Amino acid sequence: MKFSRRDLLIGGAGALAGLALTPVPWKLLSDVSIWTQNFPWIPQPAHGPVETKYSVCTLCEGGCGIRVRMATKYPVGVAGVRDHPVSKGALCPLAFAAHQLNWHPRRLREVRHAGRTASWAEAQTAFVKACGEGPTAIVDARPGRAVSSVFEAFTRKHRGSYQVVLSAESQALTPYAGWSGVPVTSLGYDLENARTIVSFGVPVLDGWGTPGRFTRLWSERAAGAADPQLRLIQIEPSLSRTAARAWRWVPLREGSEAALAAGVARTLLEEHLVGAPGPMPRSTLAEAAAQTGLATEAIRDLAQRMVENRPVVVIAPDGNPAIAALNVLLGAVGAPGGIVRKRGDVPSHVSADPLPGSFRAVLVDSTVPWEFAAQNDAEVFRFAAWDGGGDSAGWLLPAPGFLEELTDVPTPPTSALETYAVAQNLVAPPTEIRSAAQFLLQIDPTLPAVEKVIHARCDEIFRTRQGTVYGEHPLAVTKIYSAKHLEEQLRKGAVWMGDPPSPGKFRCELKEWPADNRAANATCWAASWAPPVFPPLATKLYQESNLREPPAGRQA
Amino acid sequence: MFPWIDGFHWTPNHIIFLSLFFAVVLTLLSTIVAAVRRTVSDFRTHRATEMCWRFNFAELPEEERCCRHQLAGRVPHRICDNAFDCRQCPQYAEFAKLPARAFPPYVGVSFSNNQLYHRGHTWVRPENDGTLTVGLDEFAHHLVGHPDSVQLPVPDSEIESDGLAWRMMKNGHEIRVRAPLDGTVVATGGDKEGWYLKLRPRNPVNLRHLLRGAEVPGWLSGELDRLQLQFSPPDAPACLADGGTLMPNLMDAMPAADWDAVLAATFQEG
Amino acid sequence: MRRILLIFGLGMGLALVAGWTAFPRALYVRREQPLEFHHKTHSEKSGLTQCDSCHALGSDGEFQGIAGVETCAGCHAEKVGTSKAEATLVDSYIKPARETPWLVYSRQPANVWFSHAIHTHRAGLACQDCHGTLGESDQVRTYEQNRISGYSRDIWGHSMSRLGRAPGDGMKMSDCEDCHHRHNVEVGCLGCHK
Amino acid sequence: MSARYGFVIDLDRCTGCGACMVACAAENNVPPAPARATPRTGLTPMLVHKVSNGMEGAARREAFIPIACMHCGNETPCVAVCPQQAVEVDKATGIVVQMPQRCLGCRYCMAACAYHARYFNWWDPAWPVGMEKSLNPGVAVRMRGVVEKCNLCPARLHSAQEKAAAAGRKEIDPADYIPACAEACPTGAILFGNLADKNDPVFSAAHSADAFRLLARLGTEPKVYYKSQEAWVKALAERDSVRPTEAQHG
Amino acid sequence: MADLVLIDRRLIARGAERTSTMRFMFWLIPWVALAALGIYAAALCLYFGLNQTHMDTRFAFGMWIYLDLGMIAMGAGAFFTGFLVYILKQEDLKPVLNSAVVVGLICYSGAVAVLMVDVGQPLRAWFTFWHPNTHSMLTEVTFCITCYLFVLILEYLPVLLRNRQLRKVPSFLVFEYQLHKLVPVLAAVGAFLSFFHQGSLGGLYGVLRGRPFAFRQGFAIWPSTFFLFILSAIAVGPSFLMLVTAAAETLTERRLVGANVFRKLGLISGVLLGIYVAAKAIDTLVWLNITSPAVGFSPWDFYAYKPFGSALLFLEIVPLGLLPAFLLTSPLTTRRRGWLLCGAALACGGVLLNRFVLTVQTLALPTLAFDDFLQYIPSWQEVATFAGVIAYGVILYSLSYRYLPLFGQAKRADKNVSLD
Repeated sequence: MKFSRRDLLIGGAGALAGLALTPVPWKLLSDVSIWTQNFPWIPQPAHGPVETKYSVCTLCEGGCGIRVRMATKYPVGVAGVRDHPVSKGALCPLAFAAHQLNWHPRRLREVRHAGRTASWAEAQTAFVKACGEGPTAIVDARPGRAVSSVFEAFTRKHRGSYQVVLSAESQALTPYAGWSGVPVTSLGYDLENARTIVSFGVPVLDGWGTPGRFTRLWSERAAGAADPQLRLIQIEPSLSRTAARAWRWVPLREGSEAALAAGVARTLLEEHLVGAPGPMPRSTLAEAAAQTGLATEAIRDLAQRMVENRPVVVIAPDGNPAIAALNVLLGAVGAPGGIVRKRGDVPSHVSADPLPGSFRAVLVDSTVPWEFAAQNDAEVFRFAAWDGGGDSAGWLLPAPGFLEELTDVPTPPTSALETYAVAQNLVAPPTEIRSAAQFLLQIDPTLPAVEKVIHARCDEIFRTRQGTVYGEHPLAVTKIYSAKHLEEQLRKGAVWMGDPPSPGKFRCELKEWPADNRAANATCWAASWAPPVFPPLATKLYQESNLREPPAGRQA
Repeated sequence: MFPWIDGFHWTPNHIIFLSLFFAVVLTLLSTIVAAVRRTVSDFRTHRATEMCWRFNFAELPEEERCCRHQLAGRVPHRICDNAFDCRQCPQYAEFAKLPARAFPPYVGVSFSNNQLYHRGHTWVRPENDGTLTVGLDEFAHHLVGHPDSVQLPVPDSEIESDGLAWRMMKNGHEIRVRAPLDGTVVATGGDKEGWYLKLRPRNPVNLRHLLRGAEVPGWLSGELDRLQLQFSPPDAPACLADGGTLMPNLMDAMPAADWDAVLAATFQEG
Repeated sequence: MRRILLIFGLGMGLALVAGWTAFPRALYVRREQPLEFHHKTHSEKSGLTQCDSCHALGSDGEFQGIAGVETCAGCHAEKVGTSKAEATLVDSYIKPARETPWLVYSRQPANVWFSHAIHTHRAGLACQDCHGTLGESDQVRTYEQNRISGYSRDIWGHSMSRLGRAPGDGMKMSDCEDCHHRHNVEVGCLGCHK
Repeated sequence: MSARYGFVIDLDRCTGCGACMVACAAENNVPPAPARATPRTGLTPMLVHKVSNGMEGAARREAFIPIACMHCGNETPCVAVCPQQAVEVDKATGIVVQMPQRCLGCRYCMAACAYHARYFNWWDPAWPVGMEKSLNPGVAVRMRGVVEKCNLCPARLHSAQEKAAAAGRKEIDPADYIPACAEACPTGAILFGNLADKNDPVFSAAHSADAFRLLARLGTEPKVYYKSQEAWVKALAERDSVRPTEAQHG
Repeated sequence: MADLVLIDRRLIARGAERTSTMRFMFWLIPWVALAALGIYAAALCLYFGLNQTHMDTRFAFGMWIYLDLGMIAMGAGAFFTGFLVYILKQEDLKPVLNSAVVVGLICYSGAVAVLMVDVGQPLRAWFTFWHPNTHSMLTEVTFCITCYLFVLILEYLPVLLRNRQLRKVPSFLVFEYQLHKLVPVLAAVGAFLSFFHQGSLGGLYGVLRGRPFAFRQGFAIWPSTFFLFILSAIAVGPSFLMLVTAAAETLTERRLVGANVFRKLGLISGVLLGIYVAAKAIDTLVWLNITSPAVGFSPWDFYAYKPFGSALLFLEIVPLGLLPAFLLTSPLTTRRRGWLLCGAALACGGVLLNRFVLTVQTLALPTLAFDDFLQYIPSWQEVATFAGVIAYGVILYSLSYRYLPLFGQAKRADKNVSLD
């Protein structure tokens, strides 16, 4: 029979009716909805059991203890370690996303020379050639590590020079080193025993030193109390986070910190608020008031407050001697609750050559801030895990990223006690990745390997028979039966901490009041963050909220 | 949605809400079903075609709805209210008695006295064997001439009065010719034979509703006037019929004319 | 009228046939497992009668899933027998210590949290209650994957109408709910979703 | 015995560092911001607001108020409005649960929330290449076009429950269940616990004299409490205590 | 081209006077272009997601929701006229009935279309039916609007089937006839559904206790805005119908309905508007003095933010409330068509303003003590999508007017014959 258009329509209607009685429309509807619940272009988290590892953060010199959750060989979460002796369970905001750094778009995965891709072999020959032609410098930002001693060994053997770039925290201690001859790395702040802390624009509540150390102390002894045990006086032009939470905030004119220090010093001396006499600043109180924009009364009051509740310690953002001199005047140097010298049972392994000469080649360690500029006629071999931007004429060598290398973490600069921890290489680095130490070892196999140095350190600590190892449970070194056992503990994430210092081992003599009026430059919240990039999740802090200012020169 | 689906709660609120919803859905569905069922039954009982016709009739312009007796000149002015089905007209008889207008000599298109005419321009001729022949009248012939194609009903198929008798295509215009009466198709011819259908009528055969005698010229002249009006340019003054003859095959002769309107009027499209 | 019904019925019939037979074939893509694996053989020959001798729980109760190659290597460090599958196992997985890319029949999507520990330890369910006779399998089933949702067919269940399913055949949300209702366990969304 | 989990946040201890925000995002697989995202379109299930007393110069005071979902316990606005039960109050824990898989993205709940603690996935979630390996296996990534918010780190609750089950315990060990933000806070300002448990530290903290809740007079019984000694901070609890002309946002 | 003209001619009812195919096409072209732009914008939103809009965490609802509310209020003419004609037997309103149905269909289908773009996961929208939360006003809205859209389609069907070509199919014609006989049922159902969803659209914001500016006390589960919305919708529906009809008359240079119809629509609109404004005033007083202070919000603070001052409140109640109510009812003005239309326009404006205040202003106002007052400008995609819907409406109405008997016998009405 013949089908007309009408028949087709009717047949179609029948088909539709029939279709409604099959799974087709309903299953499709359901499946399409399920599809929208698992869009194929959305990343799926790993599938598999999760294990927890303990280690220490190497992204800055703070030495915070971290708990890392690992799934299928990759870290999936970072958290602080409760009752960690160094960081007290706290971390800086960025550390919580640190495990994402290794996949940062700026991650370096290949050797680059003058902006072009190159190979390790080329880099090696170039470096060897350069070493042959003239003096070499190796720049390090974290002295005292096993890696550092590899650097030293290399420079000793190949008539090179070992240079150290000090962090802001360490620089703040240089005046005392200058006045007393004690190396910077042996000095620290005995905050735990201080009762008044005067900070000249230092973000002590916002990432200074080992973040957790002071924030926990502050929240236990100061936060919220009208008359706290621990008084925090913040001297800063703007109402920073620290200023907002401080016991007192003294807003002064930009860059007049030194003047205020002089003013306070004069008051302290004139009103005999300090026992030992010291050199009188030349500037008068009126001048100080004029420069700082504070009333003379306010300065007097500040001086009063400083000595009201002792011990007091003044914290400077950098090596501004005028501010350092206040500590001397206040007798906070070498006294409990002030600036103390570590016991020095463990040699600090620093012999930074004082003056940089002229170098043919400069090898820059990955810990050195990206901003560091080597002398410009030298050939630069820069190790870095992330590209900080800008175009360098020299060599850019891909270094291990977060948790990708075995390294040790010595005492943080601000700490009053010596500590020692080991960061395991929990993650297998991408191919093409080498640390500076590995690089040097390939050139000169006679150098000590990092593992060996760490082993030696553990042995040293074990032989001193003092301090405590904080692992699952605190364990006195005397209870540890072998250096190997100690090393195992440290590799599992434990940290060794020396016994409290016996202060008074160093004194500073001030001939005259330092006539240095340079501005103290307060450090920004991101300053202690060594990598030139931020974890992408940092956008929560300044792009997806108004909580913080986007830090200059860092990319999330 | 249903007790076995996640999110269903046996709470008054939930029950009331859903029962109202289902009530609404049921009402709507039953409305549709009811409409469909009534439609189907209308077709079963052969009422559908008549309904359609009456529907269209209601929408015909007034001048096209005038009574056959007015055409015959028996009454001055009367609008039909039975959809041209004089079989149901109560006053038919009394009007039929009245004297008709004198027979005009010629109206411009020929017609035969032994044929009965339907307003859809078909004629019906009773045959001796009791069947009825149905053809297209002169007027329609002059318009359409030789159709490009003709779609005739298959023999033994039923056709109903004022329903579709057959389709013709001409210059891209579809022409649906209305059936003059109910019946079963016996045989089909075409324009060459001069007739289109032979029907066996439904008994008892009643042809009272078809035009005859004096009504036919009256009707045709009216149709010619209308035709002339439709052919004349929109804003030309109306001129009377000049009694000239209608030339054959107009659709080919004057393609520019608004044939859509002409055919619609000629074949009683609503 | 009759003709209309006939044609209508014709269209309907065609749709029904296509919908119930052709559609399921079109919807699921069939994929073969990387290896031939028989639970039966392992329980009989090597006496691994307990499921958890290969599918164990971790220290904190997290399910370890299918045993890794190092477990297989316990017996299959060298080729046992001469079968092709054996060769593949040893050469392409155990020797290079590569994990076998099994296609997991009852793998739930990323948004589902299912704790074996809770269901076995607290609710006291046996493996068979959900996985049926998988433990006695003597051949590997073809893995069928939904082209649209990407789910394993076992989630919906093998019967398209979801009628008359064996235990373990069908692991949709409604199945979880039904079981929870039967044992009047009250859990909210968080009970099964993450 | 069903729990009522909640926070007591000591605003005098909050330094506004933002650790809670980052830790929350990392724990819950919240994607980083696309280039065009702003504070108004961001995804911050935990968000720290910077507030001030409106003064300038030496008289100015600032504080930080972390705001996550308040897990309202009464007439929970978002639960009532969701057309398809994508939001529910979990009976066992009192957590207000947002189910992205059920959500159709109508955003009615966002309009209903007085705390703006609900966020919409305006973009497809995207991470730099390879970074998906760093995602938390315990949490499903949300898709574009749905609402999300703080679900009190369900992944941590789950592992705590699993651990309890494996150990044959019925109740979870409180030490096993601490949301990422509370765990991350470097000053211990965020206290988390079971408000229904009289022995839980949060209970006493929530009932202490200087504890308050935001917009408590709306009557939605939020389960997030705040503490502060400072009068001007306490005043921020209710709207009618501040003049609309003072732009309070830092 | 010639064929196009032929097809066009064949679709126009026989004897109906319509403008030439050419002119009609020129009239359509801009609207079609606009609709195309709208489709493009909507496609962008569906493909890339709602980041194409300028909505954000605070402005979770934007211009779309506002205009949806407005459109649906305007569409109320459909159910209300049906209700008047079939239930209250106001036969003299029959001439505008078909037109009302088309307007309703346009408003509702348009609103639903925009909603489908507005939600983040349109493919999952059916979950609302599958797992409904019956406490949610939005559920009520979704169910009612979907059902009512279905009703409107059923009501539109008879009009559609009377198209010149479709009617040639006998079964269509008979079905149309039979369905038309059942339309009172549809009218009743439609009235029921509309009553509820117009109300629940009001409830949508009225129940938000988190937004004290919008939150209202009420009866049973419904806040006062529920009832205010119903009132305002049925008040403004007829007015909008007047405007549309008037527009059609101006464009086609024909009188399509009699002046009496206009007057009647105006009267109904005006009276209801009066009642609405009174109710609204009382509601506002209650809110100012009781509801808002009770939850810790001093109501006048809401009006401290420019540009939304208390002037809006006044504007809504007096010039766009009482004034049109007067214009539409007073014998002084109702004789003049101009005044009637002016009143109708003001009435529509008032209700649109009311919807604006309840949606956009509510979201702009701060709740937390440290919130800011926020501004929001829709993105071009939002505007274009909505413009597309307007264009769709114009096109559908034009086609319906051209090819369907929208105004009763109007098909044979010509310039000089008026029907009353």
